[in-house]
Amino acid sequence: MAVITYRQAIKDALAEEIQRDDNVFIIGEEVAQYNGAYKVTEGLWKRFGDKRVVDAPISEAGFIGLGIGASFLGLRPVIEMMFFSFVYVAWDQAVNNASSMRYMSGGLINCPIVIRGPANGGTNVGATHSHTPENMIANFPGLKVVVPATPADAKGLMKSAIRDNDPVFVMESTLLYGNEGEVPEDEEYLVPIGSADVKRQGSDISLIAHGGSVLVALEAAAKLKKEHNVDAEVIDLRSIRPLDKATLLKSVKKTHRALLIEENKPFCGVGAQISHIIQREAFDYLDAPVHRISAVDAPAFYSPPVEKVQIPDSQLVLREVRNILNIKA
Amino acid sequence: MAVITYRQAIKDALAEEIQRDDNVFIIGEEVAQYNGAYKVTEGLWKRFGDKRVVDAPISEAGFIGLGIGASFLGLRPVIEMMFFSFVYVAWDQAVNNASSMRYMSGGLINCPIVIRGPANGGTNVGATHSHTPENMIANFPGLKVVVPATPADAKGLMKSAIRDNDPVFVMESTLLYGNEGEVPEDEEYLVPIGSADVKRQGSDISLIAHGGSVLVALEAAAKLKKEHNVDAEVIDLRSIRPLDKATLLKSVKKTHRALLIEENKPFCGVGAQISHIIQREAFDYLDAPVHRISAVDAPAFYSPPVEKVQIPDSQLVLREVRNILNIKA
Amino acid sequence: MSNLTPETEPFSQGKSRALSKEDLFAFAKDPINASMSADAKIKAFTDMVRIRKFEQAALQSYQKGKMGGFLHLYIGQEATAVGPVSVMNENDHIITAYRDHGHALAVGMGMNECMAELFGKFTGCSKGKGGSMHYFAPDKRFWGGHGIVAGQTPLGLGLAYALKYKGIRGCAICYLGDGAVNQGVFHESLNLASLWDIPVIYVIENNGYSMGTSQMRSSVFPDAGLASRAEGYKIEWDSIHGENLYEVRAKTYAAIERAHNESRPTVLEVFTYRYYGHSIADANHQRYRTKEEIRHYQERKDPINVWEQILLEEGVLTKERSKEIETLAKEEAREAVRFADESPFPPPSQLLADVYHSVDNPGTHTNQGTIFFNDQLPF
Amino acid sequence: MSNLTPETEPFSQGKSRALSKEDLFAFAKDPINASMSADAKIKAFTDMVRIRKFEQAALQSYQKGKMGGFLHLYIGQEATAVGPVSVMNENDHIITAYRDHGHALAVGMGMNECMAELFGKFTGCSKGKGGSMHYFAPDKRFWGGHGIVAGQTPLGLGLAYALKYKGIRGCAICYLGDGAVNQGVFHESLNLASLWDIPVIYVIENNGYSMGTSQMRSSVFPDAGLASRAEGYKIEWDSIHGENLYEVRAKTYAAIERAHNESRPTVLEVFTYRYYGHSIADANHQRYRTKEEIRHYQERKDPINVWEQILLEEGVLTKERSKEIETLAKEEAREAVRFADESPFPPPSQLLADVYHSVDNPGTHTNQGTIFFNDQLPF
Ligand SMILES: Cc1ncc(C[n+]2csc(CCOP(=O)(O)OP(=O)(O)O)c2C)c(N)n1
Ligand SMILES: Cc1ncc(C[n+]2csc(CCOP(=O)(O)OP(=O)(O)O)c2C)c(N)n1
Ligand SMILES: [Mg+2]
Ligand SMILES: [Mg+2]
Repeated sequence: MAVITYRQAIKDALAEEIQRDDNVFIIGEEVAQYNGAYKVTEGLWKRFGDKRVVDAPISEAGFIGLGIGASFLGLRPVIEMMFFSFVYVAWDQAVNNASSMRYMSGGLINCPIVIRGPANGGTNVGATHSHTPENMIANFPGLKVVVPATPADAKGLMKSAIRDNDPVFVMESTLLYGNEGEVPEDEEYLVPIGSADVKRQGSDISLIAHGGSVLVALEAAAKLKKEHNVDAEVIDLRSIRPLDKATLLKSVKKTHRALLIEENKPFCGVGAQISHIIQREAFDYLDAPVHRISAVDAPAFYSPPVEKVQIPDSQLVLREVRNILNIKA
Repeated sequence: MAVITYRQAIKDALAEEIQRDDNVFIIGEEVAQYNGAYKVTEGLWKRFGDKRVVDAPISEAGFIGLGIGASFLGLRPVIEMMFFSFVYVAWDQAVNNASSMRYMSGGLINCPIVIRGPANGGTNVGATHSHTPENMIANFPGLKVVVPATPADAKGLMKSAIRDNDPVFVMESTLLYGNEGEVPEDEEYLVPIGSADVKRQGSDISLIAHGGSVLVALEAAAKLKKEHNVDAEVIDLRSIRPLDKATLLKSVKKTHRALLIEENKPFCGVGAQISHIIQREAFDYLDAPVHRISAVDAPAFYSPPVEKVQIPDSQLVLREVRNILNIKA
Repeated sequence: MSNLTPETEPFSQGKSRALSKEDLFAFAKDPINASMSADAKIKAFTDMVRIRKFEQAALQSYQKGKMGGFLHLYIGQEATAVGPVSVMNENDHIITAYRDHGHALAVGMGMNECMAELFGKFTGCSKGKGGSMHYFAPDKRFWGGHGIVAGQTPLGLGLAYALKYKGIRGCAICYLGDGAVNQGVFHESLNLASLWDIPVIYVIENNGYSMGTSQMRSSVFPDAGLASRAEGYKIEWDSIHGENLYEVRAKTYAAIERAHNESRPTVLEVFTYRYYGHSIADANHQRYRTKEEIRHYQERKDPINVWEQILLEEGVLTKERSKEIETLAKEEAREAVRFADESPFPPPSQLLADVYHSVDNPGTHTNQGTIFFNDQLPF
Repeated sequence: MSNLTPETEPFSQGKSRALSKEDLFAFAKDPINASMSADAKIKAFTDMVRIRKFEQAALQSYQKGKMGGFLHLYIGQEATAVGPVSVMNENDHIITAYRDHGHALAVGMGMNECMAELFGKFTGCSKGKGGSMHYFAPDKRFWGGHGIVAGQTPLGLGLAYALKYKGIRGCAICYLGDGAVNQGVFHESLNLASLWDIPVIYVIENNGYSMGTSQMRSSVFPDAGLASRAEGYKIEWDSIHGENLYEVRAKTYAAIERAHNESRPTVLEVFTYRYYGHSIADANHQRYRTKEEIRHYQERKDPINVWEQILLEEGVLTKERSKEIETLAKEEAREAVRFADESPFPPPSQLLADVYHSVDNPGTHTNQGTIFFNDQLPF
C-alpha cells in the first residue's frame, strides 16, 4: 500500500474511473486548466483533455442541472462544488430534481451523478462559505451522502460513488486534503456505501463521528486512554445515507454510552438522527443519555482564534466524556 | 371571539399589520390581482393597492433577495411562496443571505423579513411540490421558524413574525386553510414566538407535533380516551426555532413517555432533534424510548390513496401508542 | 430574424388578426413541408385532435373527482407540441414542463397509460407516482413532465450535452413557458448552450400568461419578443405563429438542422394560447382575461381549425374524414377513461419502490446499511 | 450606446492600446467633471492611492500570517470604486461583492477598522466576524461585502426598491464581476429592475477573469459587451474604460441622473484589470495570463497613473504633492497595521452575539423559548 494524501486519493479515484468508463467526466469551476481551486483535479485536464475535464462558468444550477440531464442518457458526471456551500444556489436542481426523477417516472429514469467538494468550516472564510449540509441532503430519500475521513476511505468511497446508479454526494474537507495515509493501489478497491468503520476498538464509550470529526474523536480517544485509562471506541460513519445502524448499535450495546461528534450545526444535525436511533433501538442498553457535540450554534465566525473555538476539538470531547463517565478532571 | 378560518386569520393578520405599519408590504406570485393561488391574500390588493401588495414574476431568488435588501432599509416584506417547495430555487438567498447578514456585519444590519406559504404534502401534487423544509430552515442559526396549526395561532404568530426584527419563516398548510376556529379580534393579539401550547391535557403519554400533525394527534388522543381510556397530552410546538423546551420537557417528565408526530421526512427531521433533547434532558424520567412517526421515507407519491398512506394519520398514532403502552388492540 | 410583421402582431395577445391565406401557406413550400406526405399531414391533424379529445375526457373525469392534484390543459396549443415532434429525427429528444399531455401523446405515448396516470393508477405511465405533471417515456426520447418552473431547462441542456459527448447527431428540444423565462437557471442554460455549442433548442411557449399574470406583467418584452434575448448569448432565434403548423414545422426544423449541422442552439418563441385556466383549479380565468380574448383565439387562431382549413384547401382532408377522426379520438379517449377506471391503484408497498436504483436492483451494487428511516411503516 | 471604438477595444483584454490624450479628456468637459473642484480631484487621487497602500500593507501582513481566509486585492481597479462614489449623492447607496476594500475606503471607512477586520480583531468593522469579504458601513450607505458570487445583486435591487417605496430620491449602485453575470439571479434582478422601474445601477467590473477563467471562457461575449444584454430587458447600458476616472464619473453620473429623474435602472460595464491573483491563494496567476499582459495594464492603463497624468496636465497636481500623498497613505496604512496588531481578538462569548436581534435586545420583543441548541458550550 502506498502512503498518499487524501487529495491524491480522490484524484486517483477520479483518474481511475475516467480511465475505466468513457461515460465519466468531471465538470466544475476551475477544475481543468486551473487544476482545481484545491488542486484535487490537478493534472487531470492535461492528462484527459477538454472532454473529460470541463471548466464551467459560475452557474452551479446550470451545470448541476446539465449533469442530471446528461446522466439520463448514461453519462456519469462528477460535479465539483468549489465549496459545498455553493450548492445552495443550485439547491433545487441538486436535491429536488436529483432526488425525484427516478421516483416520479416510476423507475424509468436513473440519475447516476456525483456531486463532490469540500464541506467544512475552520478555514476562516466566513458564514456564507462554511456550511456542512450533509444533514439536509441526507434528509432527501433518493439521495446518498458519504463523508470520508481518511485517504483510503476517500478513494474507496469516491470510486463506489461514481459507479453507483443513484445520485451520491461526496462531502470532503479542505482541512483533510493534505493528510496522508495508506491507500490500497488495487483499482478495484471499493468501500461499500453504507458501511461504517470502527476506527478504534474500545469498551467504555462509543465516540461516533463523521468527516473531520473522526480525527478529533481519535485524538480524544488517545488522550482518554493516557489521562484516564478510558477505552473509547471510535466509529467513523463514513456514510450518512445509507447509514450503518448495525455497527453503531453494536458498539453502543457494548459500551452503554455514546457521544456523537460532528461539525454540523446542532439543530437537526446528523447527530440528532443518530441520537434518536440509539435511544430508540438500544434504550435498555444505555447507562447514560446520548450526548452530542456540534459546532457552536451560530453562523461561522471569521476571526481565526474564535472559529477555532466554534468547531469541536478533542479538549471539548474529553471534557464531555469525563462528564458522562463522572470523571474528575 | 369570532369563528373564522385559518386562511381568514392569516389574511386578517396581514391586513392589520399593513394598516399598522407603512413598512409592511406583501410580495409574491399571484398575491395581488389574482388574490393568491390559495386566496390567502384575497381582497388585500383591492384594499391596499399596488404598493402594499405586489405581484411578482416567477423569480423567487430575485424577489426574496429584493426583500432582504429592502429590509436593510427598514421595510418589512412579507414574501409569499406559492408552495414552500419553491424556496429551493431561492435557497441561497433565503437561508444563506438571510441568516448571515446580521452576524457578518457584527450586528450592523437587521433583516426583518417574513417568508410565508404552505409547506405540506397530502395534496397529490407530486414529489417536487410537497416538501416540508422546517427542519432544514431551523438548522440555520439566525433564522426563526413557526408552524401554526390553528386559526388563532396562525393570526397571533403571523403578527408576531411581521413585527419581529429577525427573519421569520411562517410555514402554513393548504389542508388547514379551510379549518375554522375562534380567533381573538384584538389587534394586539400576538402569540409569542417560541411558546408551545398544550392543546390537550393528559397524564399517560405526550404526543408532540407541529402544523397539521397537531390535528392528527388530537384526533388520536380522543380515540385513545374512548377506546383505551388513555389520557394523552398533546403538545403543539407552534414554533420550531426558537423551541419551547421547557413545556415539552415538563410534559414528558409528567407522562414519562413521548411520541413525536410530524409530516417531515424522518432523517434529521424535527422529531430527531426533539427526540435527542428529551432523552438528553429527561433521560431518567423516560419509561420507554421516545418514538417517532413521520411521513413514509420516500418522495411524495402522486396517487391520492397512496399519498394518504404516506402521511401520518390518527390510526398510525393509535397503533404506535398501543405499542408504547403495550395495549392489545 | 423574425418574420413577424406588425399586422400579424402576435406580441399583443388578443389583438392579433387571423393569419391571411398568404401567411398560412407562406411556409408550405418550405422543403420540410413540401415533402410532407398526405398521410403525415393527416397524422399531424389526428394527433392534435387526439390531444384535445384526451384532455376533454380528462377534464370530465377530473370534475367527476377521479383524480387529485393539478390538471394543466394544453387545449389551444396543440400545434406547438405536434409540429416539432413531427419533424424530429430518431436521435432527437424532447423535454417539457408540467403542461405535458400534448407532448406525451405527440411522441406516441398511449392514452391509456396517460389517463391511468391521472387517475393515480398502477397502470399509469409513472405507476401513479408522477401524476399529470410528470409523464415520462425514455423509450420515446421524452424526458418529462417537470413541475418546477424552468427546472427542466438545464436538464434539456444536459440531454443535448450527452448527445454531443457521445458523438450522436441529434438534439434536445426543451419547452418552457413565458413565465419560466424569469427563472435565472434558464439564462445560465442559454449561456452554457452557446459557450459550449450544445445542440439544444429552447421553445418558449408564449401563451400570454403565467397563471393569472399576463406576459407583459411578468417579463419585460423586447420589441422583437422574448426570444430576442438570445442575442445576448449570440444564439440564433426566431418567433412563430403557433396556430400555423407549417410555420411551426419549418422554423423548428431549421433549428434542428442548425443543431445537427453546426451543433448550435436556437431559441424559438411560439405565440399561442390556452383556452382553459392555468389549471382546473384556476376557475376564474375570465377575471384576468376577457371572454372576447378567449373567443378571438378559439375562432380565429385555433391550430386544429387552421390546419384543417389548410388540409381542406389542399384537398388532403375532407369534412367527413375530419369528423371521423374526431369520432375515433373521442372513442379512444372514452376507452382510456374506462381503462383508467378499471385499473388498480398501486399497493402501498410501492411507496418504497423506485426511490433508489440500488434498492430495486439488489444484485447490482455493494451498498450496505439502512437507507429508509421510518421507525415503523403504516403498511 | 457605447462610445468604445475598435481602436480602444477594451473587449480584448491585454490587446487594447493606451487611451490617447483625446480619449482621456473626452469627458473632462462633461458638467460633472467640468464642475469638479481641484480639492475633489486631489481627493479622488488620494482615495485611489490610499486604497492601494492599504492593500499593499494588508498583503504584507497576510504574508506574515496575520490573517486567515481569503484576501482579494482590488489593486488596478481603484477608479471603478472611487469614480462612482465621488459622484454619489446623500441618498445613494452602494453594495458590492467580496473584493470590497476599495469600495469600503472610498465611502469613508477607516483604514484602522478595515485592517483590524482582516486581522480578525474585535475592533474590526464587523467585530472580526466578517473578514475581508464582509465589510459593512450602513452609516455610510455601504451594504457590503458579499461572498456568494452575484448573491448581492438582488440585495442591491432591494435597497433601490426601498428608496422608491419610501419616496426618497436616490439609487443603489450594485457591483458585480464578469464571472458573476453567469449567475441566474442577476438576470432575475435585471428583469425586476426594468419591469418595476427600480433606480438601481449595476456596475459589471470586467477585469477579464473569474479566478483562472478568462471572461471569454466563462460568458458568451456579445460584440457590444456584456452590458448589452441589458437590451433584452429594455435597460439602458454603457461601457467604460476603467482607467479613466473622468469617463467613469461621467457615465456613472448619467446613470445616477437616470435613476433619480426617471427611476430607471442602468447596466454599466467597466473594463478594468486586477494586478494580483484572484486572491492571495491564487499564487500561479501568471499561468492563465502572461506577465506581458499584466505589465501592459500596469504601465499603460493604471487608473492612478492615468489620473495623476491628467491632474499634472491640468496643473492641479504636482509631482511633489503626489509623492507626499503617497507617503501619507503609506503612513496611514502602517498605522492601521499597528492598530490592528495591538487590538484584542473578540472573546469567544461573541460567538453567540449578533445572531438574533431579539437575543441581543431582550426588552424589545416577546420571543420565548430556547434559540441556541448546543448541549454544552466550549467557553
Ligand atoms: C419555481 C416555481 N415557482 C412557482 C411555481 C408555481 N407555478 C406553476 S406553473 C406557474 C406559471 C408558469 O407559467 P408559464 O411559464 O407561462 O407556463 P404556462 O403555465 O403558461 O404553460 C407557476 C407560477 C412553480 N411550479 N415553480
Ligand atoms: C455561487 C458561488 N460560486 C462560486 C464561488 C467561488 N468564487 C468566488 S469569486 C469567484 C470568481 C468571480 O469572478 P468575478 O465575478 O469576475 O469577480 P472578480 O473576482 O474578478 O472580482 C468564484 C468562482 C462563490 N463565491 N459563489
Ligand atoms: Mg404561459
Ligand atoms: Mg472578474
